[in-house]
Amino acid sequence: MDAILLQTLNGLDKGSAYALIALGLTLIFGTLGVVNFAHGALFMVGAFCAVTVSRLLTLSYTVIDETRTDFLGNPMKVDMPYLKSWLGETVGGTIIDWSVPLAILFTIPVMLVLGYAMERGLIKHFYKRPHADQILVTFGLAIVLQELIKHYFGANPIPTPAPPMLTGSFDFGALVGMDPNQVIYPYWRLVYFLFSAAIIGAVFAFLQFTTFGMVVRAGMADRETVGLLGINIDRRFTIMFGIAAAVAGLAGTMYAPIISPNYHMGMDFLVLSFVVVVVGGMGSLPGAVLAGFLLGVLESFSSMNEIKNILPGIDQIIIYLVAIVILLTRPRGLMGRKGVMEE
Amino acid sequence: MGILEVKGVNKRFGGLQALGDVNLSVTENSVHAIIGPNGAGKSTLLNCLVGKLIPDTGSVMFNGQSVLGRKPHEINQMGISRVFQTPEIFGDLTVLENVLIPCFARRDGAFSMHAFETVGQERDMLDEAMQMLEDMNMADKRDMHAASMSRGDKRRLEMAMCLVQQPRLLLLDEPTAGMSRADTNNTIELLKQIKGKRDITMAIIEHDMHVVFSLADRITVLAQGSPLVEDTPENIKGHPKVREAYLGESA
Amino acid sequence: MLGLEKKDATLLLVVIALALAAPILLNPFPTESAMAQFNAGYPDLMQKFAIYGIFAIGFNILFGLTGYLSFGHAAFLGVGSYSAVWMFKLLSMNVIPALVLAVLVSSLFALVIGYISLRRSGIYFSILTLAFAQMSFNLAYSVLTPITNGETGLQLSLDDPRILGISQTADGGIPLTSLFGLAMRDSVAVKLGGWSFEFSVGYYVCAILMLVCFYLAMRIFRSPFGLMLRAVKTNQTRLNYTGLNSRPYTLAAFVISGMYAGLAGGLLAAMDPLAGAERMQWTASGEVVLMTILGGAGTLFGPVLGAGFIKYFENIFSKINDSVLQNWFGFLPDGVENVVLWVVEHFVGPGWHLTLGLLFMLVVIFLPGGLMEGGQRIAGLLRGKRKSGGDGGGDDPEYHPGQTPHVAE
Amino acid sequence: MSKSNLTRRGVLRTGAVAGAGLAMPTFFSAGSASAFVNDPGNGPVTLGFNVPQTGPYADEGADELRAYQLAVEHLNGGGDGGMLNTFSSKALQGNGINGHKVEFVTGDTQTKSDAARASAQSMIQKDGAIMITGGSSSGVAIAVQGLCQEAGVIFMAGLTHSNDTTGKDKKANGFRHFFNAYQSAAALAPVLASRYGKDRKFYMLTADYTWGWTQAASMKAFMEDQGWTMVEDVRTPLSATDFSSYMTEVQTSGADVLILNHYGGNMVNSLTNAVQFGLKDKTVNGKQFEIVVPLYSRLMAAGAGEAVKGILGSTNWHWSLQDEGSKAFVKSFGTKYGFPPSQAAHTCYVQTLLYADAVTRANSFNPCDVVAALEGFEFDGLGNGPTLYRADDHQCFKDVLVVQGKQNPESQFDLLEVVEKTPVDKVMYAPDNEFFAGGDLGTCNPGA
Repeated sequence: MDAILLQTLNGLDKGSAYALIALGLTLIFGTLGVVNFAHGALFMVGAFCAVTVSRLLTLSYTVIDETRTDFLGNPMKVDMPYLKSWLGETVGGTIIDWSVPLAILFTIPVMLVLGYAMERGLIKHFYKRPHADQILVTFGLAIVLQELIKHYFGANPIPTPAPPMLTGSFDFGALVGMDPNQVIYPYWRLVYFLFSAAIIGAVFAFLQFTTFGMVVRAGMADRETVGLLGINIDRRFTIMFGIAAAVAGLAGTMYAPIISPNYHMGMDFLVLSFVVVVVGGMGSLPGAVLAGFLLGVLESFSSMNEIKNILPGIDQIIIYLVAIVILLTRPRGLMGRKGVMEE
Repeated sequence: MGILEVKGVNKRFGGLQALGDVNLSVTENSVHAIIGPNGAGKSTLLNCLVGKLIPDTGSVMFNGQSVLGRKPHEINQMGISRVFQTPEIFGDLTVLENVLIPCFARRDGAFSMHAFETVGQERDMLDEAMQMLEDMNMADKRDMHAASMSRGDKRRLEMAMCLVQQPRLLLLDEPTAGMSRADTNNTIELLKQIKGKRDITMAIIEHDMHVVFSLADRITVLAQGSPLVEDTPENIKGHPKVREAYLGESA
Repeated sequence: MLGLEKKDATLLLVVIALALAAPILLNPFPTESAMAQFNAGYPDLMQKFAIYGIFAIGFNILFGLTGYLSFGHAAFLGVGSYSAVWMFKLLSMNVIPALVLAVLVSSLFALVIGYISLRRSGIYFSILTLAFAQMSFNLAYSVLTPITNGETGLQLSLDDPRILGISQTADGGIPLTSLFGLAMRDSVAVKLGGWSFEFSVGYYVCAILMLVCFYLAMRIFRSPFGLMLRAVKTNQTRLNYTGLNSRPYTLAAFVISGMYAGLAGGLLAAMDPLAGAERMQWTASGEVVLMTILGGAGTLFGPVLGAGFIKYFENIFSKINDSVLQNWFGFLPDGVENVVLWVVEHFVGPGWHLTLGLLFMLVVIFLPGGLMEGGQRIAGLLRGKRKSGGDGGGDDPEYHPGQTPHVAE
Repeated sequence: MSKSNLTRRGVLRTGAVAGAGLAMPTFFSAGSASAFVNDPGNGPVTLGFNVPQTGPYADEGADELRAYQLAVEHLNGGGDGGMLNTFSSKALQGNGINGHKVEFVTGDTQTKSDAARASAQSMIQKDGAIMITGGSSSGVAIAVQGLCQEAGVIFMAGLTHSNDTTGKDKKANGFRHFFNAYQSAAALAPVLASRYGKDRKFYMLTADYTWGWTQAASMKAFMEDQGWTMVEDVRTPLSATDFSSYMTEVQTSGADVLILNHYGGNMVNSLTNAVQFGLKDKTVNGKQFEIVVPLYSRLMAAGAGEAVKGILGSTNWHWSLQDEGSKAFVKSFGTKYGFPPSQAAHTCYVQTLLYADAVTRANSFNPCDVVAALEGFEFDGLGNGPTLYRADDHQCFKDVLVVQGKQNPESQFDLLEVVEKTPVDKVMYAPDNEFFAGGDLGTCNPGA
C-alpha cells in the first residue's frame, strides 16, 4: 500500500515534468502548427539558467590563504564570493543557497526573449513549410543550443542544490496518517509537483479567462476566421511561443536540484515529451497534461520489483508500449481533435 | 431493375436521423440527379454509396452486388467512379501522370508490384491516357503540374481521370459548386459531350437547378433524409411538394 | 540503356563513374600536405559512404516517394547487422549468406512493424515507428543481451562454431570476412607522386551493391509502382477513389526500404564484423532522416550525397585537433592566431556537432530541396539565361517544390 | 607515409601501366614493404588517441586527451619529464619512442562502439597510427580492442572497468592498465565488512548492461562471502535519469545497505536521488543505512555535489597519493593545465608510457614484439606501486584504492579521500576465474 502511494507520488512528479514540456509543445503546435524539436533544448536551457544564476551569485574574487596549500604545494587560492563579502556570511550565504528559486526571476525574461527571438528569427519562416522541414530546422537548432551549452559548461552534470531548508525529505506517510517511516518523500519533489500544478493552472487560467487567451484559443480552432475579424493573430501567437518557451524553461530551472543539469538532458526528454504529446492528442492541452501524468505514473509502477519480476525489462519499454497501444486503439490520442495532423 | 438499387437505407448520427428509409433506383445509361436543400442528407447518401459510411440498415446494390462494407477502392473497382465537390487530383504529379494512374488501376487492379517496368515503356497505357487527354482537349497540358492549373482545368482533369476508367456509374458530387455561371455552363457542356460520346450512367448530387434540369433524365428530391418524390424533370418542376420544400424558397 | 531513359542513364553512368573512381577523387591532396587532413579516400570511410548511401536510398523510397516519415528505420539496420554477424558466427565467413539473411530478417521485421504502424499516418505513424525502434534498442541493450551481447556489441570470437569454415585461422586469429576467398580487408595501395590511393576489396563490394541499389531505386522511381507511391504522397483520397488500395503500396515501400536498411546493416557487419545496439537508437534513425533531407528527399542522388556529407563531417571534422589547427594557422601573428584559433575551435574537433547543427539549419532554411536543389541552382546560374523554363530543369519530375501534405503529419 | 598493402595477388598490376605520362605509380604487394602494419620506417611514429569528445563522457575524454598530450611531450623530451623520471624502467630517454619522434592524431568515439571503431579505422587506415588508446567505457574499449586485433595494431585501453575487457573478450593485441569490477569488489568487501559489520542486508541497483551486470555479480559474490545477504538486485535502464521509483523500492525493502552499480550520469543521478530520499539518514534494523558506489570517478562524482560525502567506493588512482610517481605526474599535469588529473588521465598517461617503453625495450614497433615485451612486465614508479602486466590476460595487477567522499573538501577537486589501500594479493585472481572465463587471447596480429 505504502509502495503504491509512493510510486504514485513519484509518477506524478515525473509526470509533472513531462506535462510541463508537453504543454509547451502543444501550445506551439496548436497555435503555430509548428513541430518544435528544440523544445527539449529549451528545457535544458532553463536548467542552465539555474546554473548560471548560481554562478553569478557566487562570482568571487580570490584570496590567497597562506596557511593552506593547494595540490601543487603552492599557497591555496580561496574563492570569496562578492555577495558574502558585501552582505556578510549569513545574508550572502542565504541568497546563494536560494539560487534555484531566485533563478525563476532570471529564467522568465531569458526564456521569453529566447522564445520571441526564435519565433521571429526562425520559426516564422517555417509556417508554410512541410513539417519535416520544421522538425529538421528545430532539431538543428537543438543541436546548436546544446553544443553551445556544452562548450561553456562542459559535458559533466553540474550539481545545483535546492535551498537547504528544502533539500531533505519528510515523512509523507505520517502526514496522511500511515505508519511513520514508511513513506519518506523529498521536500523538493513535492515543491516541484506543486510548482508544476501552479504553472499548468496559470496557463489554463490565462487561456480561459483573458481576452488574449480567448483570441488565442479561437485562433487554435480556426485561424482564418479569427484573422478575418481583423485581429492580429500572428502577434499573439508569437507571444504564445514566448510563453511556451518560458514554461519549458521554468520546468527546467526547477528540475535542476532533482537531476544535476547536463547538456544532453533536453534530448533525453525530447522523445518522451513527443510521445506524451501524441498520446495526449496533438493540439489538445488537457490531453498533454493528462498524458504527461499518466505516463509518469505508469513508468513509476513499471519499475516496481513485483512487476519487473513478471515482465523483465518492462520499465525499459513501458512508455513506448503504451504509446503504441493508445495510438492503435484511439487514433487521435486520448483527447485529440479530429483532423489534426492527419491527411 | 436499375444498375444501382438503394433499398430502405437508414443512417443515424447520435440523435440525428440523417437518412430515413431511402429507396432509389438508377437506370442504366440514364442521368439521375439527387437534389435537396442543405442538410437533406445528400452527402450522407453519397458517402454510403462509395463506402465511406455504412448505413445502419438497408441495402445498396450495384450491378447486382452489395457495396456495403466494401472499401472505397473496392467499390471503385466494381465500376463506380466519383467526382468531388472540390476536384481531388494528384497535385504534385503532371497531368499525364494523373490520367495514367486510373489507367493502371483499371488494368492491374487495386494493387500490383509493377516496380521494374518504367512508365515510359507502357505504351498502351500512355496511348490510352493521351487519347483521353485529347478527348478532353487537354493534350497540350500533359506536362503541367496538376496543382498549378486553373480550377476549371482541374475539374476537367478529374473527369478525365474518372472517365478513363470506363466506369459503369459516375457519381458527381456538386460538380459546379462555387463555379461562375460561365464555368458552370462549360461543365454542363462537358458532361453533355461525355454523355453523347459513350454509354455511361451518371448520378449527380446538386442543388443548382439549372444544372439539374439541363442534364438529368430523372430526379430524386431528398428532404430531411428521405426521398420526397422521384420523377422526370418536367414533372418535378411542377410538383407542389417540391416547390414547397425546396424550389419555393429559392425560386 | 538498361531500360532507362537517356537522362537517367546519364545520371547512372555519372554515379558509376564517381563510385568507381572514389578512391582517387576522395584523396585530392598529397599525403604529406597540410590539406591531407581533408582526404576521405580511405577504405573505412568510403565503405561508410556507400553503405549509408544504400540506407538513405532505401529510406528515400519510403519517405521521398510516399511522404511517410519513419523515425525507426535504424531498427532494420541493427537487425541486419545482428543477423549478418550471427551468420558469420554460425555458418561461414562468406558475406553472401550473411547479406541474404540480413535482408530477409529485416524484411520480416519491416513487414510486422510496417503492418502495424501503417494503420496510422502523419506524425502518428512517425511516433509508432519511433516507439518500435526505441523498444528494439532498449531491449537489445539489456534484456536481449544473450542474442545481441548488449552494450559491448555482438562480435566474433575464437570459438565460434562455424559450420562451413574454420573457427580459427592457422595462426590463431579470427578468420576474415570474405567473398569467396577475397577478403574484405584486402586492398592495393598505389603511390603516384605525392599522392597515395588505396583500392580496397571491401569498398568495391559496397560500391557495387550501392550501384545495384541505386539502379533498382531508379527503376522503382520510374515505374508504375513508383508512380503510385508518389500518388500516395500527394493525395491518398483520390488514390482510394481511383480503385487503388494505398495500404499495400505503402507497406511494400516500407518493406523495400526496410530491406535496403537491412542490406546496409549487413554490409556494415560484413566490412567490420560487429553489431552494436546503438545502431538502433533513435538518433541513428534521425541520422538517416537528416541524410535524406539534407541531400534532397524525393531525388534520386540526393540521399547518397546527404549520407556522404554527414559521414564526412563525423569522421573528418572530429579529428581536427588543437595541434592540427596550430599547424595551419602558425604563420599568423600570435594575437591574430589566438583569435582565429578561438573561433575555429568551436567548429572542429569536439565542436563538430555544432558545425553539423548549423549546416542543417542553413540547408533547411535556404535550400528546402536539399543539396540537390543547391546543385540545381548553381547549374541554373551557370546555364544563365540561355534557357528559360521549357524542357530540362524547369519541370524536373523529381523535384516537388509544392507543400508535401502529409510529411510528418 | 608508407601504407599497408595487403593484397594477396597483384590484382591491379595490369592496370598499373595505364598511368603513362605521369610519374610511375608504385604498387605494394604483401611482404614487400614491411612485416607489420603502419611501420613508421625512419620517420616519426603516429599514435591514435581515441577518446569521447562528444556525448556524456566528453569531459573525461578531454582529460584523457590532456594526459596524452602531456605524455607525448614527455616522450619527445619536453616538459619536466613527469613519470619518466620515476618509472622503474629506464629505457625511455626523452628522444621519442626508440628514436622516432612521436606524433599523434585524435578522434571522437562518441561513446558508441560504431563511431569508436570508425574513428580508430580512420587513424589506422588514413593516418597510419600504430597504436590506438583511449576510451571511457567498456563497450567502446571492447569494440576497439577487437578492431585493433583484426587490423594488427596495439590497443592500450583507457578507462574500462568491465571484467570482460580482459576476460571473455580479451585479445592478444589489447592491454588494460585500469582495474576491473572484480578487483573493485574484492577490494571493497573487507573494508565494507569491517566498517559496517558482518550482518548486513544489501540491495543493489544495477545499470542494465554488461558492465553493470559484471559489477553486480562481483559485488554479490564478495559481499555474500563476508556474510552479507542480498535482498534484491534490480536492473535499471541505461536511459533512466530519474531513479525515484527505484529508491521507493529500496525504502520499503528492509535492506540496510544500497549498492549502486552505476557509472557516469547514471551514478550521479541515482546517488543524488538516493540522498534526496533520505536514505543516508535512515536507520534500518537498528543500523545506520549506508550507500556504496563500487566504481568512483572524481569527475563524475563532482556532478553529485554534496551527495558523495561519506560514500565508500573504489578507484584506480587518486591525485592525492603521495608516492613519487603520483607526485611527479600531478606536478607536471597541474602545472600545465592548472588542475589535478583524473584517474582516467592517469591510466591513459601510464598506458602511453608503458607502450613506448615496451617498444624501446623490444627495439621494434612490430606489435608481436611489443606484446612479448609487455607480457609479464613488472614495473613500479607509475603511481600504483609495484605492478604486473600479467601475460595470461593482459591485465595489470596492483593495489586498489578504497576511497570515501570527503566530509570537508578544501577545494573543488578535493572530493575523495583514500581510506584504504587493498594490497595486490587480495585482488589477485586466477586467469580462469569464473568471472573471466570463456575468452581466449589468441595470437598477436601484426597486420601484414
